Amino acid sequence: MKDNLYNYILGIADNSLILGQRLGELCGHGPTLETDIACTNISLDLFGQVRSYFQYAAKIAGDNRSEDDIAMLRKEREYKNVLLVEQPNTNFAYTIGRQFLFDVYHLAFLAELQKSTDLTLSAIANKCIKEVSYHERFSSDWVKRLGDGTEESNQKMQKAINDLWTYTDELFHQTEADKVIVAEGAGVDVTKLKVNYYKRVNEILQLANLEIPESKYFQKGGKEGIHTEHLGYLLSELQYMQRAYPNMEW
Amino acid sequence: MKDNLYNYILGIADNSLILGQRLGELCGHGPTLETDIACTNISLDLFGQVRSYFQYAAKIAGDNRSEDDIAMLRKEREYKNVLLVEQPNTNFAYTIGRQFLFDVYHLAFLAELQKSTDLTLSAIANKCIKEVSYHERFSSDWVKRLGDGTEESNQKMQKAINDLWTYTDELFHQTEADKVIVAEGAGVDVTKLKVNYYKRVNEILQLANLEIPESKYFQKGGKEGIHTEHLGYLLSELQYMQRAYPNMEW
Amino acid sequence: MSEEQIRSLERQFDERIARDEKIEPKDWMPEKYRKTHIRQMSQHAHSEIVGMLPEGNWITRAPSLRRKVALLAKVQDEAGHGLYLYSATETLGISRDEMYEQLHTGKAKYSSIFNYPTVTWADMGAVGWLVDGAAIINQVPLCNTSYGPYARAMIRVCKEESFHQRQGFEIMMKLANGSPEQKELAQDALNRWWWPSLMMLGPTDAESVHTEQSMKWKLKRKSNDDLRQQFIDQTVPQAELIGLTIPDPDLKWNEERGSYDFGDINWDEFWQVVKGHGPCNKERMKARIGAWEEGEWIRDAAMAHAEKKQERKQKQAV
Amino acid sequence: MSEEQIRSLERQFDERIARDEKIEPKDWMPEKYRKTHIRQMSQHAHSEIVGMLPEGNWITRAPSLRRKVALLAKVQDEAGHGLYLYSATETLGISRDEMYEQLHTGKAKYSSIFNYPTVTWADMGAVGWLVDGAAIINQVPLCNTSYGPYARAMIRVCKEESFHQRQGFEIMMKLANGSPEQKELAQDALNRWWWPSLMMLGPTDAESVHTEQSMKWKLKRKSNDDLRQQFIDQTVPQAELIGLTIPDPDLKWNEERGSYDFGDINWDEFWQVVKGHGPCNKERMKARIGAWEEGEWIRDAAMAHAEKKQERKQKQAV
Repeated sequence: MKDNLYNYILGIADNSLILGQRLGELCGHGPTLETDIACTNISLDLFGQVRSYFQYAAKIAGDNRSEDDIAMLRKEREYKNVLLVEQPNTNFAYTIGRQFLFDVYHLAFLAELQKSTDLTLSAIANKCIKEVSYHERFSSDWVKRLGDGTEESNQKMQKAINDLWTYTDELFHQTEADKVIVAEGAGVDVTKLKVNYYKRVNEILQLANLEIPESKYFQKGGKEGIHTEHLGYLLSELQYMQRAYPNMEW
Repeated sequence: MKDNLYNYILGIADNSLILGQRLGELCGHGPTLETDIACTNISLDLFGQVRSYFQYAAKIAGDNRSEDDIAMLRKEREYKNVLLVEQPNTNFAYTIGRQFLFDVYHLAFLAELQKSTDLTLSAIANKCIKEVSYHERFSSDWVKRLGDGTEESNQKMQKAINDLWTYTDELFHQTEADKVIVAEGAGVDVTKLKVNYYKRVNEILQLANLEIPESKYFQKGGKEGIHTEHLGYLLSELQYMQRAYPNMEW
Repeated sequence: MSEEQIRSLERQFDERIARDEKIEPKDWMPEKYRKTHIRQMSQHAHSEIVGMLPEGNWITRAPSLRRKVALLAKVQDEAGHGLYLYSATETLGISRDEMYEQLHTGKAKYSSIFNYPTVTWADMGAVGWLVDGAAIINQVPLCNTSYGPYARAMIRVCKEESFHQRQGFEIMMKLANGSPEQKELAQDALNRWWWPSLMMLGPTDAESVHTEQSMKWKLKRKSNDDLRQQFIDQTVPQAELIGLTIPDPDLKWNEERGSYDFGDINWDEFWQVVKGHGPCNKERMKARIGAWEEGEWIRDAAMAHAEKKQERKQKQAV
Repeated sequence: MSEEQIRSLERQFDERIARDEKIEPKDWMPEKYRKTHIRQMSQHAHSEIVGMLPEGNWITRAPSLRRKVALLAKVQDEAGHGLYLYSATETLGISRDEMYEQLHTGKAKYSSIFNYPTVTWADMGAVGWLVDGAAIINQVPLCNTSYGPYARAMIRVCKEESFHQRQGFEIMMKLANGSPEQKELAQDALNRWWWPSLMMLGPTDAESVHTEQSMKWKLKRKSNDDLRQQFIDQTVPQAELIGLTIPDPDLKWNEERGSYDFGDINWDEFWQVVKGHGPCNKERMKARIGAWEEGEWIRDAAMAHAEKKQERKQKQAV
């Protein structure tokens, strides 16, 4: 039971962890000062969420492991984030596309998680949902701006959406741990979020003068710890200090 | 004494280690199949040299540390390579420029190291010099090709040389360990290589229709372990497996 | 040439092949023979080049210097194979640039196995052991194929591939005999690479096209299913030897056939990857096209320099 | 305006400043006042923006989630400071784009300290403690400077900077009280950042230009050497408190002066860095110019979208 809840929480938090890390890479390199600040802000929110989740997970594990152990001392096959969030910052259109495709899901997910019978999870969801609704507004505004802006920006945004689309379906897959926790009433049945997700995403894409990708082929694996080749490099940075200087306080 | 010799060897080998690692990043991504093979070949040679040096260093240390411990388990401040070799593969002109500016030095250095009173070092030098003279021919040929080629390639090669020039002077600095080993007759007095180095480099640059940079400002610090911000990222990849899976055999 | 004459040439050509004579670049050959060989040989060359990427992914992170050197050498060998396979294909009247063009536009294929990601270090073992293992089984018969340049290239390739395969197996063995964590890495890699490796031997005979003609030209000497069986029968004992479990609950020795029975292959996945929708198809093409495009100014420079050098020489001569 | 009139305006202007009144954007001001303020304020804004880079370098590698969050927040604050300093400077009739242009072409300067690399995690402590510490000493007097928008911006900046400085000191304290390895990291960072931090307070008074005029306008209220002494006197006891050694063998308490005596500063290094030849000058500019150039299509898109939106609104209104 505890194992399932622990894994369930990691499944949620790893998305925020890896996406936060990707956004952190950009800090100081944003295309404008305002977007730099906004992306850093989202990263900050996400890491704040990660800490809440992992502190709770550490309590459940009950064996002295810390939030940092959970965040930084797992192996590549133990991270449960979806493939979408680990995709690189190829350019700003990819950063925004990734954010948008995740935010729409994230917002719907948290709205459901608020109803969790697990009071800690529902409290975290309740705190996070305000932040994430801001994220979603920010990213969908930018999708519209880039989609509607110039021919160049439209093409770049379209290419990013086309490439990232293949990672959207995984958001609605359930792991074994998910199923158990959903059955207990503490988890969110993500399969039920799918229809509204694509409805909302398509709505924004249309407003942004972007075409809705038609591909019916999707990639998955992240939730089972089988990641794209991008993740390993991200982890080597994320983990560097904890690995090189083990068992210290910072 | 032993400490000085150990540090002296690391000072030589770290250059090959870090440059080999940089070239390794390119493997499979070279601009042509032929240059891909050639760069990988140089990387292979350099790592082969690293192994000879570190195996010797491990023997000197005499405390069970292995070549891999020396290569992969030091902290960022303990790597003694010159700043030149850690510079990134910004584009092929930088890769070639870095290689060329190092090879000319490396070849002259090994010619002297062959005369070392330390028989292991002189044997290693004797083995390596054939490889490095091939490297030097390869990189100076490409400097000429790019410098003499098109206007675009000339500009790119010139920019790379201009940017990398600032790291050349450090090649001729001596650390405390260097001075001791030189005094003992086992080391190479690099200060004496400087005049011929710039003569040779300038000769090639002229043949390549490139201007000799005029800047008299140089960067140093690598030999004392104060590196550019590029090195940390390189190390986080280089060390990843040894850090994540300590004390194992591979 | 009259149809009569052509038919006569074809007959002679077929007889030469039947007599195990090699066809050489300057010999007359049917257009279909030429085209089929260009397709297969260039696909083979592309596979070598694209195949550098999944393994190249772990060069900077290899766990020891010894392994790093071996991996670099292996990937370099693949580049070498690519190089002489491209050269061999060029003897059929197509340039390397044209072949790249076909690769980059998706007209030419490469082995689908390279569209799977290398997720952990153990994949360097699994790729060597299984992927090179399956490749050898595909390729050994080609050492006797009818087209001379291809046959000669394959002799060289096969020699190196079997070295690579042993190297991969040795990585797996070391992991399997290592710490529990390492053993888990090895088992996990086997779990992920087993089925795609079986798929490497190609679709089932029922679904396979070109086979009959290819048999005649000795481009193919056994059916896909036979090759697959051979691969399985050879690999299962190797897994047992190092204490790893093949991830197939239906796998069992069939005394009567003297072979292993095995479970159903997920052909949907196979076709998805072949059609360009595998985990890394886009990444692989992005990497290849990226290298090609970034290389343009370099190739231009090399060409311009060569021309200028030539001119200077001629001027001096005058 | 006649020269007479101008002189009269200047007199009134000087008197207002002497009375500690604030000069506001719409007030008349001497051209030199405007120009000097644009130079100093934009330089200050640029320093915030370039200053994001050395700390941004450790965000992905911060050793704990808590530290990562704090570091992200700190770098974000710097972006915020940049933002309102640019806005304050814009009140003097220069656009942000023009200021960027000046930065990217090297016409405008930024604080030289940011041309040193952040080599280890401990540098996050040293930068906060020493660099922000020295910055505060430079900046606190500016909270009372004569130009209103600048003074108000500085009040906000200083509040956050002193929070950052405490945060940096806390990182150092934790390291200094940590394992021997951590303590070594801290001492090493102090060794590398001490002298550049002293240089941050500017050249010695003998070499300093603009000082007199700046004093009058309250752009400067103490001499560089006085500020430097203040920084040293404040910082040495902090280093002692956490058991770190200031890397200056000549440093000692001077009972008579009630201050620390200290060793010679390497002004050659200072001028080399100011002139653009520090360890990271090129890297910093490459990063800033890179972000600007890569941002072009995005800024264009945002502008085009805003215009289209406006048009659509107008059409609807018709």
